Parts: sequence; structure tokens; C-alpha cells
Amino acid sequence: MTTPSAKATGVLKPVLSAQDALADIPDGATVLIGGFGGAGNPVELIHALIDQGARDLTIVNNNAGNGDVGLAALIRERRVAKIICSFPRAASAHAFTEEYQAGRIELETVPQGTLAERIRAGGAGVPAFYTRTSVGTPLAEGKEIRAFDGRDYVMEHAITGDYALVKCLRADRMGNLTYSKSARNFAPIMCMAAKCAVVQTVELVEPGAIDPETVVTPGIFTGRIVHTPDAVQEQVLFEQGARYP
Amino acid sequence: MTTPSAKATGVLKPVLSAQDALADIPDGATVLIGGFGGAGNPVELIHALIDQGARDLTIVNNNAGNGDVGLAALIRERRVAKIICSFPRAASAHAFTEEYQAGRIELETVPQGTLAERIRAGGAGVPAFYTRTSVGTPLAEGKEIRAFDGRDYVMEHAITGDYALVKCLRADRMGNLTYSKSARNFAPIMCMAAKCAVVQTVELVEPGAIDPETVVTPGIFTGRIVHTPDAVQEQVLFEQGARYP
Amino acid sequence: MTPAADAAATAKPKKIGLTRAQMAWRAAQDIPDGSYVNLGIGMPELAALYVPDGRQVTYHTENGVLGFGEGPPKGEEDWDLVNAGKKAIGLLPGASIFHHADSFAMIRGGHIDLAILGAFQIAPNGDLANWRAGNEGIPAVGGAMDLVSGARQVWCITDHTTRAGEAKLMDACTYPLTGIGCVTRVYTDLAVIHVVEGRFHLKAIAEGITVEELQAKTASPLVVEGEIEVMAPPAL
Amino acid sequence: MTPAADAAATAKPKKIGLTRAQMAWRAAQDIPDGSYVNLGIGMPELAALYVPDGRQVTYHTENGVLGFGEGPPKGEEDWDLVNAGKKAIGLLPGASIFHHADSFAMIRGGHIDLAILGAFQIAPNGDLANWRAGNEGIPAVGGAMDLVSGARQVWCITDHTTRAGEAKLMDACTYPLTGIGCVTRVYTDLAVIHVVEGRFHLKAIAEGITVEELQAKTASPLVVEGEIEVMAPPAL
Repeated sequence: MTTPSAKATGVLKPVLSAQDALADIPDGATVLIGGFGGAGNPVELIHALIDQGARDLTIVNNNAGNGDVGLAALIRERRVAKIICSFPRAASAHAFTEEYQAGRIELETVPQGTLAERIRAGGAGVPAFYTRTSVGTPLAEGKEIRAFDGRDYVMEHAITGDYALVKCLRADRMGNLTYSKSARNFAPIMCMAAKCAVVQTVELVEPGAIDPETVVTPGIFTGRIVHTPDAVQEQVLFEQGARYP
Repeated sequence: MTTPSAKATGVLKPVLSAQDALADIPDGATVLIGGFGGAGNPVELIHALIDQGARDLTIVNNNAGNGDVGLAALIRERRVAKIICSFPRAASAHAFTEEYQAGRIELETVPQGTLAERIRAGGAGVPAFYTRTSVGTPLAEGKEIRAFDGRDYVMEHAITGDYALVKCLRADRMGNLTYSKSARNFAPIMCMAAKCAVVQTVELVEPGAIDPETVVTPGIFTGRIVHTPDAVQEQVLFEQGARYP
Repeated sequence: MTPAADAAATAKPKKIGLTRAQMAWRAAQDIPDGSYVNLGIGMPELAALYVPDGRQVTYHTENGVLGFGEGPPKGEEDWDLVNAGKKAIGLLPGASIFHHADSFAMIRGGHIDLAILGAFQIAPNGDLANWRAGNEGIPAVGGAMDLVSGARQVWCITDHTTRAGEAKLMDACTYPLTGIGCVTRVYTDLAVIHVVEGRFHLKAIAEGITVEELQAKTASPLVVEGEIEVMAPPAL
Repeated sequence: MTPAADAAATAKPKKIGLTRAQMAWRAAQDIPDGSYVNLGIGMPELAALYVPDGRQVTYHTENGVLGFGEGPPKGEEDWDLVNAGKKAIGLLPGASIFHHADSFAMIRGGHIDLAILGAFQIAPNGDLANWRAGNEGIPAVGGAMDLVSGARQVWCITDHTTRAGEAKLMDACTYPLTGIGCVTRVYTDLAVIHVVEGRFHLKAIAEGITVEELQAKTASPLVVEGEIEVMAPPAL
């Protein structure tokens, strides 16, 4: 007989190597990747994804990579069939620029706030919503326009991902996360919108070590944890002229 | 000549008495009121609103008040023309029950998550969105139903308020807020969705005293601050059988 | 006749079916390891008491807490920390707190693995009515409609019939619906029933009642295939 | 002839119009007290340097920071703390950090009082083109469309004409639009122009240029009513 108890413990998340954490990503997967500028790019996870070899990926990120590391390297290695982002253009985005000009990568340009809201909607079970953003511009072409209170809005659809790859500062074993300053950016909503969020964390702590009031991503949105205490900032790699692999 | 400088200080919020903070609420205003159960009800602000005298209010709250204090007292005093909430029924909601049965108050029952999302949409500039919630039920009657990926969803509209009345634990002079446990509930999204969010706070601190990583409501969403260090929990008042005024 | 059999013969007939606690216990045995669960007020929330030791379950409450447990003793409650039933709760290690829109993003977005709720009426197509018995009184829905349409699985714990003996499992609900096609399992005092492809599948039955007797209390055909468990809950 | 006049006569003609820093300065003088402001990359962000002392302004950046200021010196940057232009920034007392969806909720929800951006073309109906000059190259929009449709006011800081001398203020934009009916003011090297009810209203003009000369550089009629300020920026 089972003794009545409330001793069931909370859900712990697997702590894996980057290799194991990404092993099941299939060709053709949609992968949401956090980061904005140098802040929050999960460089170690992206490099592990390059090693893993998945192809024909659809990537969602605000940008299209810089230099020869991280997302730029993934693109250069021709693993990305399509990218959904707000700002793919940059002097240092030569990998994307080359692939785009050669017609080897599809681009969906989305206003940054619409991109964020579409991802948040994907995580929140909202299939579509209306926004004023892009009304009257080429980015609204082909989309439904609808008036509310006499103003036109464009209908936008949710974005979901098979996986998210994000970087955080601190994770507990139950997957609760906090971030470092503006490295937070897209990570919390990408964890929400992915079937499996793979999180690389600088610090790994026990449940209870993060004040419940300060948790940014509750563990329910975290799938797998990769402990990367020595993670390198993408901006630093870029300035060093690093190249992966 | 102005010397080039970046010395402009951030925006400070007025710290007022409850009376002054609510003085300009007109008859007919829509007022979003935080709180769920006993947690987070801005009792002192609601009592000041009773004293202020505004009538024909539309109130948005998860419930319809308990006992003879706070929102229940505002209803009993017949200041509320309409209430938008998810769960108006309770053994202790006699004020609402009487007014409702007498046909003196209009009720819009909204599923709790739809209520939360409509308020969040109001704050986020999203006029309407689709949700699965309530499809096929009486609460979807008269609303647009639309299929996405073969499933039906109902269109819901944003809720905005002229004012929000919420309670927090700690506010800095720039209006950054943190809350106490589940007293957080609707407050952050109501601050977003109101033209003027009036916040009663137990603690009032200087800018910089709240870690930027842990701010729950950024100051941009806060309109006015009322310092109520001795605020009483509604549940405690209710259990004491208190009555206001 | 042994003394025990003698006592049984002279006592009033043993009540057939599970107690409320036993119904919660039976559902609790099936809560999957590693799941995020939202328990409705009443019998559903009792289930937390009976989840087998060591099974990993995290509880969610609509009003913005993940990872809560039992509250402090009466008189020591912190009324800033309550669950959706407005009861005082406590935080377990690894808890997190968030606002209402984020809380329902968890629900609507399909992140809650399981919601266990009460029921007035359930139909074999998965339709559920549990928010109002007809159109009288004050319509109050709370988070029920969000939970039934958002959680990945929806189970109901309910008496098999009303107090008046009317069936709660029926071909089509007559009360206003809470959600359509949402219920996947039903735990009653008499049976465990899975709702699969528009039919009620009997999976377990209480001791002392036959399938025919159960069918008589069920206003929709029961599919009876394979082995049917005879429920053996502990005394609760 | 005085020595100074002599020097002026022999030097090349004094350049008419404001420098980039002066344009930013002129816009900064008008930033309202108590406002939340988002400054675009380039000349707009220079404006933060010239807001009059004591005026309360809080700066927002799309990537999730409110209340930032100048970054640390070169070599000491924290690359986890950048603005939308990917420059290292610093946090001022009272700063807050939030995720991208919350950041754009601030913008889309009308909570940002003022966005100041660059411009390729501006029409008197408030239409703005500032994200791509034609349909060539890689389409990259960033947060511009969200800002122009969400901020309560949208000001542009831009040279009055292109380097080739073509008008940027014109009857209708020919480049792909960033937003419709959004621009409320334009600060150029030659003028300050308010966009009101479908017309360009001249409010201030640079020293050394006549209204007629300004009109010749503007491909849409200027409304000239009331007193026109002659801009007197400091040397910057």
C-alpha cells in the first residue's frame, strides 16, 4: 500500500553533453537560436550542431551571423535551408551574404517586434494575432489586413520550433533559468516556443538556489541542460578572427 | 550653451496619497484591479476609490469581491456598472450576487486565461488574437471562429483600462516594481494595459535599489505611486469580518 | 460461518465503489513520471497526496506558481501565496512565480502535461461540461475552459452518477460545455474509463459491481476489451 | 576691411547648415521632460549627448533594456550588455531588463513616447521610407517598422537632401515604406519641420539659407506660418 504523501519531487531535467543534447535533431528541423549581437549566442551549442551534421535546417534568429563562428559558420557549412530573421545584413555577415546571393538560402525578413511576438505566440498557444507593424509596407504584402477601431492591422502567424538553442547564466536542475543582462533577449520566448529547448548554462545549481521571484524562464519551458562553464562570448571570438570548425 | 552631456536623469514617478492618486478618475472609467483571492488586492486604493465617489465604473478583476471590503464594498456602494471577470461566484461574494440578481450590474464572464491574454494584448498593442479556449462553448457565441491548421479558434479582443489599481511589494522612484509571491498575478499585465497605473507599494526605495535583472514591472508601465507601508491583506480583513466604509 | 463472515452478514451491505480519497489515489497512480500537472479544486487536488514516492511531478496553479506544495498550518498562512482555489500553499525547492498571462501561456501553449478536473457531464467524443449545471445562477468559469483546451491531457475525477443516480457519462452533454473533444480519461468511484476515438473504453472497475451494472449507470455504450483491472485501492 | 572680414573673404564660403552633432543637438532640445525615448543608430543616438541637464528622459533599446547610458571604455566592454546597434552600453540606476517580446510590447503598445530615427524619404502624410533604398540587396528591417508604428511620436533626423542633392522630403515616398502616416517631425541640417495634417510646416531654418532656397531643396510645399526660428546651435 502506498502511504499518502506529497513527497513526489519536482521534475528534474537531463544534464547532457552538447553532443548528446543535440543528437536527435533531424534534417529539416526548425531550430530557434537565441542571441542578439554578441549577447546570448549559444556558440558552443551551435558548434555542436555543426559537428552533429543536420542539414536543411530552418533557423530563427534575429540576425544571420557574424564572421566565421556560431550561426555564420552553420550557414557557411550550408546546413541552413531557410532563415527567418529581422536583420540579416551586416558587414561581417559574409557567410549569409554569399549563400543568399548564390540563391542557396531562403530568407524571410520579419520586423523584429513581429518576430518576437510570433515566437511568443507560438509558445503561448496563440495561432495568430494582429499588429499595426508593417501595415502599408512590402512586408505586409499577401497578408490579411483587418481594421479594428478604424485602423488597419496585419494578421501574423505564430512561430514554433522543434528545438531551441539558448544560452543562460544560471540554471537549476529543474530547468529554471536566469540570464545575463541583454543576453536574455529572445531566449525566454524561444524556450516557450520550442518542443525541446536545449539550454547551455554557465552555472548549474541545485533546485532552490534561484529565488522563485527572480526566475525568468520557469523549468517547464526547459528541455535539456548543457553545462558550459567556460562558454566564450561570440563577440570575443569574432574579434579574435576565430573560425569554426 | 548646453554642454554635451548624458546627464539627463531617468523618469521619476509621482509619489502621491491614495486620495490624490485617484482624484481624476471620472465616472464611467474602466479600472483594472489586480488581485486573485486574497493575494494582491489593492485594498487601500479601492477604499480610496470608494471615498473618491466615481460611479458607473467598468471593473476588470478575476473575481467579484468577498465580504464587505475592497472590491465587494465598491460593488455594494453601487459604483460599478459592469464587471469583466472569470469567476464572480463565491459564497462570500454577497455584494456582487445581490447587485447581479437585482439587475444593477452587468457581467461579462471571460475564461481566466483569455482574460489574462486580452489584458496582455491591450498592453502590447495587439488588438485581437485567436485562442482555442471556449471554442464550442456558450462563451464563444457571437464571436468569430476561424480554423488554423485544421483546428477552430475563437477571436478575442484586447482589454485596455483608463486606470489600473495594483499592489506591489517594492517600488523604486522610477516605478520599477517587484511583487510578493502569488500576489503578482494580474498586476504586471494590468500595469501594461492601463493608461495610468496607480501602484500601492509596501516598500518605496531609490532607483538602483532593485536589481535590474529582477524587475518584474519596468517603470515605463507605472503611472503613480502610493506608499502604503501598513497595507492590510484583504483576506485578513475578510476573516475579521471588516466592513468599509 | 466464521466470526468475520458472521459480522459481514449482520452489518449493513458494504458500500460498493471508491471513496473520494480512493478515487484521487487511483488517478494519482497514473500520473506520468516527469509531468507538469494542474489539479482542480476538490477531489483532483487530493491526488497530489497519493502520487507514488519518488515520481517526479511538478504542480502548476493558474494564478502564477509552479512547484508548490502543502501550505503552512492553519493560523500561519501567508495569504500572498495561494493556489487557484485560494488556499494557502507553500513553495518547494525549484519553484517559480510568474504573472497570469505567462501562467496561461503555459496552459494554452500545451506545456501542462495533464489537467485533472471535476465533471458534471462527459461524452464519448471527449466533450466536457463542468462549469455550470444549466443556465441558471451566476456564470463563473475561472480557468476551466483554458485548462481543458490547453493541457495535453485532461482527466476527470467524478462520481460515476449524480446524487440522484443520473448518469454523468452520456452520449452527449446537455449542460453548457466547458470544452469539446478534450477529456482523455475518467476516474469515477466505479470505474476507470479511457476516452478513445469517440468511445468510452472500460479499463478498470470497482470490486463488487459487474460490467452490466456499470453499463446501467452509464448513458453511453462502454467498450470492454482486453483485461479489465479490478481496482484495489488502499483504505483511505 | 578688418582682418577678420579679410579672412572671411579669402576663405572658402562658410558651409551652410548644421553639422551632424548640431542636428542631434537641435532634436535633443525638443525631447519632452518625462519621456521614454528610443534612439536609432547613428545621428539619432547622438541626441542623448545633448539633452539639457536635469531633463528626465529614460532610454529604451529594442533588445530588452530600459534606463541605459554610456558604455565602458573600449577594451572594458561587457558584450552581454549591448544596445540595438550592438554597441556596449551601461546601466543607470533604475534600469530594468526584459525579454524581446516584452520589449516590443512596450513599443507596439504605445508606451514609448518618442522614437527618433534616420530617414531616406519622408512624405507630408507622415509616410517614412528608411529601411531599404529600392529593392536591391538584402532586405533587413530590424525594429524600424515596429518603432514607427508603435511609438507615440516619430521624429527623423536626416540630411535635408541626399549627397547627390536629391530631396528627401517629397510629396510621396518612392522607396519601400517603413510605415505609413507615422512621422511627426523632421530635423535636418537645414530646417525643423513638423508634419501636421498632411503638410510640412516649417518651424526653424538654418542660418544663411532663405525659405525660397530651402523650398528648392524640398520636393513638397512647405507651409510657412508664424515665427520661424533661426537655429543657433552651439559649435559641435
